[in-house]
Amino acid sequence: MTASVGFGFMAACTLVSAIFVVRSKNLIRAALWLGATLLLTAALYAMLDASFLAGVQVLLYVGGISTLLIFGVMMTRKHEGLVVEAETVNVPRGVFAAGALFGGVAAAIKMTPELDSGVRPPVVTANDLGRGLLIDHVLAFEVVSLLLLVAIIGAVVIARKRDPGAEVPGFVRRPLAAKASSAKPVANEVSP
Amino acid sequence: MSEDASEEKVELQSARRGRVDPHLSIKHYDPEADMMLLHFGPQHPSTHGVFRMDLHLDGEVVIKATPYLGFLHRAVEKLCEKLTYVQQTPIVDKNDYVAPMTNEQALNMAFEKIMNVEVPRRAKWLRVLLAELQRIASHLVALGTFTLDLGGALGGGSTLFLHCFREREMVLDLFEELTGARFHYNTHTIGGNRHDLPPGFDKKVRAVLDEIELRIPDYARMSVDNAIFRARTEGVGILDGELALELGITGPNLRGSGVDHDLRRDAPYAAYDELVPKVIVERGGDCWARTKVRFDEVAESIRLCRLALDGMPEGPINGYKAVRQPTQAKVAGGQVYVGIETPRGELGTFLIGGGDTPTAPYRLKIRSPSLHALSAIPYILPGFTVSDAVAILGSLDPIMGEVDR
Amino acid sequence: MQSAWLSALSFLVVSTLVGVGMLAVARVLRVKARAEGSALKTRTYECGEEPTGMAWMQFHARYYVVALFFVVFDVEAVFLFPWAVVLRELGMPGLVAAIVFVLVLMLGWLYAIKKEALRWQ
Amino acid sequence: MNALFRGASYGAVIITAILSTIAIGIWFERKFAGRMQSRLGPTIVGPVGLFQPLADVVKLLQKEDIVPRDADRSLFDLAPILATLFALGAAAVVPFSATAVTADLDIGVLWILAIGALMVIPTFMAGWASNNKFALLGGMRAVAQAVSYAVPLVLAVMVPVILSGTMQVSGIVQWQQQHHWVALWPVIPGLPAFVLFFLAMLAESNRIPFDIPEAESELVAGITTEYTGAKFTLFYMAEYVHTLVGSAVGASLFLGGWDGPFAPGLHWMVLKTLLLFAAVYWVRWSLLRFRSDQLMDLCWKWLTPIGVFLVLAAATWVQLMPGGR
Repeated sequence: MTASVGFGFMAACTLVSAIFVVRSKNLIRAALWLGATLLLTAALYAMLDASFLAGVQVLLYVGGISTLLIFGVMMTRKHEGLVVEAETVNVPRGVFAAGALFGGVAAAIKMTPELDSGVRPPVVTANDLGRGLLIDHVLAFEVVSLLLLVAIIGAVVIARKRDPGAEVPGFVRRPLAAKASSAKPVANEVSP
Repeated sequence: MSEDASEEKVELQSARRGRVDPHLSIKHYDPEADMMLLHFGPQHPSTHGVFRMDLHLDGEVVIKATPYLGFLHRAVEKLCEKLTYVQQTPIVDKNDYVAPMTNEQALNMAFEKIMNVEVPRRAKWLRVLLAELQRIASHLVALGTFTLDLGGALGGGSTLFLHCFREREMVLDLFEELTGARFHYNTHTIGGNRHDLPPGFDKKVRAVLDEIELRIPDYARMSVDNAIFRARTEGVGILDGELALELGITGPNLRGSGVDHDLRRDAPYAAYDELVPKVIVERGGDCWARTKVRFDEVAESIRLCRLALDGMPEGPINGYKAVRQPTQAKVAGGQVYVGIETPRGELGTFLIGGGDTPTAPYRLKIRSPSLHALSAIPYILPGFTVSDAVAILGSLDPIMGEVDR
Repeated sequence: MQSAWLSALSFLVVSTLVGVGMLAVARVLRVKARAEGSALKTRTYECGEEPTGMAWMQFHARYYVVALFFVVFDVEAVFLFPWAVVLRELGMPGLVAAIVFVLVLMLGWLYAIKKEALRWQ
Repeated sequence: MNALFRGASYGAVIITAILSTIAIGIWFERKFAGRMQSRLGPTIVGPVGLFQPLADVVKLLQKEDIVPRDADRSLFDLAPILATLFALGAAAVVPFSATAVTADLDIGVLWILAIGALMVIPTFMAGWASNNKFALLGGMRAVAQAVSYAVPLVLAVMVPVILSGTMQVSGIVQWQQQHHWVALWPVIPGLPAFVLFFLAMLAESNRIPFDIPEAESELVAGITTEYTGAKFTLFYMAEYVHTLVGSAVGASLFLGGWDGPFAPGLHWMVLKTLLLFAAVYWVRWSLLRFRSDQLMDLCWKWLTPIGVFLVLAAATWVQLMPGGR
């Protein structure tokens, strides 16, 4: 009983922070609220005995993805000095879409008999995951690395798009890590 | 030899081509860039006093730097025009507040030249001794504050800083014993020096020199030979010799850019015609080279100090008639320029005598090496990051009191 | 839910109390300046000069790339953790699978280093 | 309920212990730095200046609370609290002795890493909310640095996980205990992994030579530029807590935790933690600071591949050694 009350409370908190994400006018705040939502989701995982998943959720999503989003938001502006503002438009349509999605998922859950049996699912530990990944699904495991490789290449392409100040007259980009040996030799013959 | 020269010429041209335009119009810069105008100073921990730079940043890269001077302007030159010749010496002490001894020496040498006063030999040797001791103290401060900029007040930088200051204290103690003051020495006068060496003084000087010489390898390990120090300074803030000469940069900053120029050897004054210093030149032109020049000059100054102590001639230390009243020193007219090599470069004093009162100069102009060093900033800073900005400023070793006067 | 998680949760609550408590104590202890909230005092610090423009400005994509790389390598680590704990059971095939996995990723790393995508400016 | 109470009581004790250790630690650091710099360090407050940290805290708490006009007020206030929370959080799973552990999670190592990864949030929050250019630059640098060095950290921490085959911190300590870590600690993956961990820890807790985010000679005070009084104290404290907890984690993952002869486990754990803590300050007061691009280069060009190599080396070691040692 206490467990389900706790779970309900956490779920409600998650929902509220998720609403803040979409309603927040300031994009940075929205990103931070998203971080909170993801953190609370991790708490939900922990309550469902998925410890490993909870840890991964915090490590990857709160630590990584929200940082990524924050950087993404910081990249989006063109003008200095403006607070990023975002307006929520099409609220009715959004509500409708969200409701439809919720209804669909809820119906699916309801229609799956195993999920509603009231029996507590087995606790999945990292060891189980490891066995599953490396014995039953080795190919998937290897394909993941290819996926990550593609992600890296994509990131490199993004980064190479622009070199600041490349074609500005009068601006010389200095080699940042030049060694002294590569430093310009200098005049010696001028001596009063 | 000729091949060498032509090679150098080509390199000079390429150096000029690659030069930054200090008047770069920000409007023409990449409109996509994340531009930021950062006021760097005057109230900033590592601007060596009160100095302001406006840095235009693209991310962390400086694309344009505009220095602003004058925060420490005290109208010293104007003040000197109102005071008698004898009264001016303690005023100029405050210009280069890290090396006060050389300030008063430069001023008094100008007075001597315009008044045609002959300085006795002992006073000349004494001046060399004092100037070289001051150079040691000043270069120690430069090294200490530079590592403070690189390593922070809360880290290894402050360790070296405090060690350098400990040695500087010993030099200041010597000056205190000699002149009674730690800062406003007022020991140089027209025609020589005011304070002769007290008995047993040379032993104390030698003890201090031995102590500093002993510590130099330690400092080298913590600074110029240290891997992190080298990583932070090598290839950073490259000032080519041509540009340095154009801007009138002198002293270790010029010698760090490979130009073999030192007034002590090239235009000897005091006893430098007898005690010829070895001029230390580094060719890198970067922050490391400038620091290395200062570092090696400490050792050279120790050698000169020892030589000066060994050969100190006997005799009077002042060749000018005793001045009982400040108004007794008079100049009818004429103009002179005297330049000496201070720890920061050529400190020039341009003096026009006469005017309304014969007891005060008509015009006194001090050419300070730090002002010229700072003029390099718009040229050598762009292209480097904010962190490098601190390193470059520190390596130029400007003293704001001297810049703004 | 495991009991250890509850303990960890209450540990976090106690940790939060440290910060909140400190601020509360400071609220009682701290001085109230007469000119509290004056325009000069609450101005953003910029070395004594009037700040030009706001600090909230656009940033460059290179920051984004670093975060992206972190995510990629963390995903790699997250996949390796389950592997690490069952390595003894898996034996040689498990080792080979991980080596292949890591080497493919390091190809991407090599590409990024070659293209100097991770150069920080 | 029992578990909740355990967490609260153990938490209270451990956190109090950490905070008082830090008070002494600050005194120790200042004395230590003083000796290194041929000066005395604090001498006035209390015997040999022992109460100096206390006086500092009281002084800081009395300071006026200034919030910049243009700041994002709520985030500005929230950041220091979160910083303290996340700095302390990792201590929840660290076993200070065989029994003195708040929550012996089966994914303890992952918890430590996750909490460490969260640290970027308050850092960024503080840098952004101050609306100060130095703070923003510091915040962005801090986030980039923390995010980058998390990779070698994760890889270094994975080595003991591979060797012991568990993610439970107490399990890792027990494994070391059973395998006589002093004599048998595999030098190939073990010792370099410890060095890697130490470097990453220095970077994560923003200590010289990796204290780019603060960099007081460049960015004035980095993210804490606009903070005064109690909020500044919290950031200052969080930095020390982060270092101390990091040392404790390092001691338990790499140095055998509570394992040691002659004395109770707690003593050994405290001793090892404090030695690591002191080592951090030894490094801090002797080295200069790297530049941010050099920092990134070091991380991505050297530490990350070395970490990957160490992980594979550890895995090979486990496979090749009979009985998986």
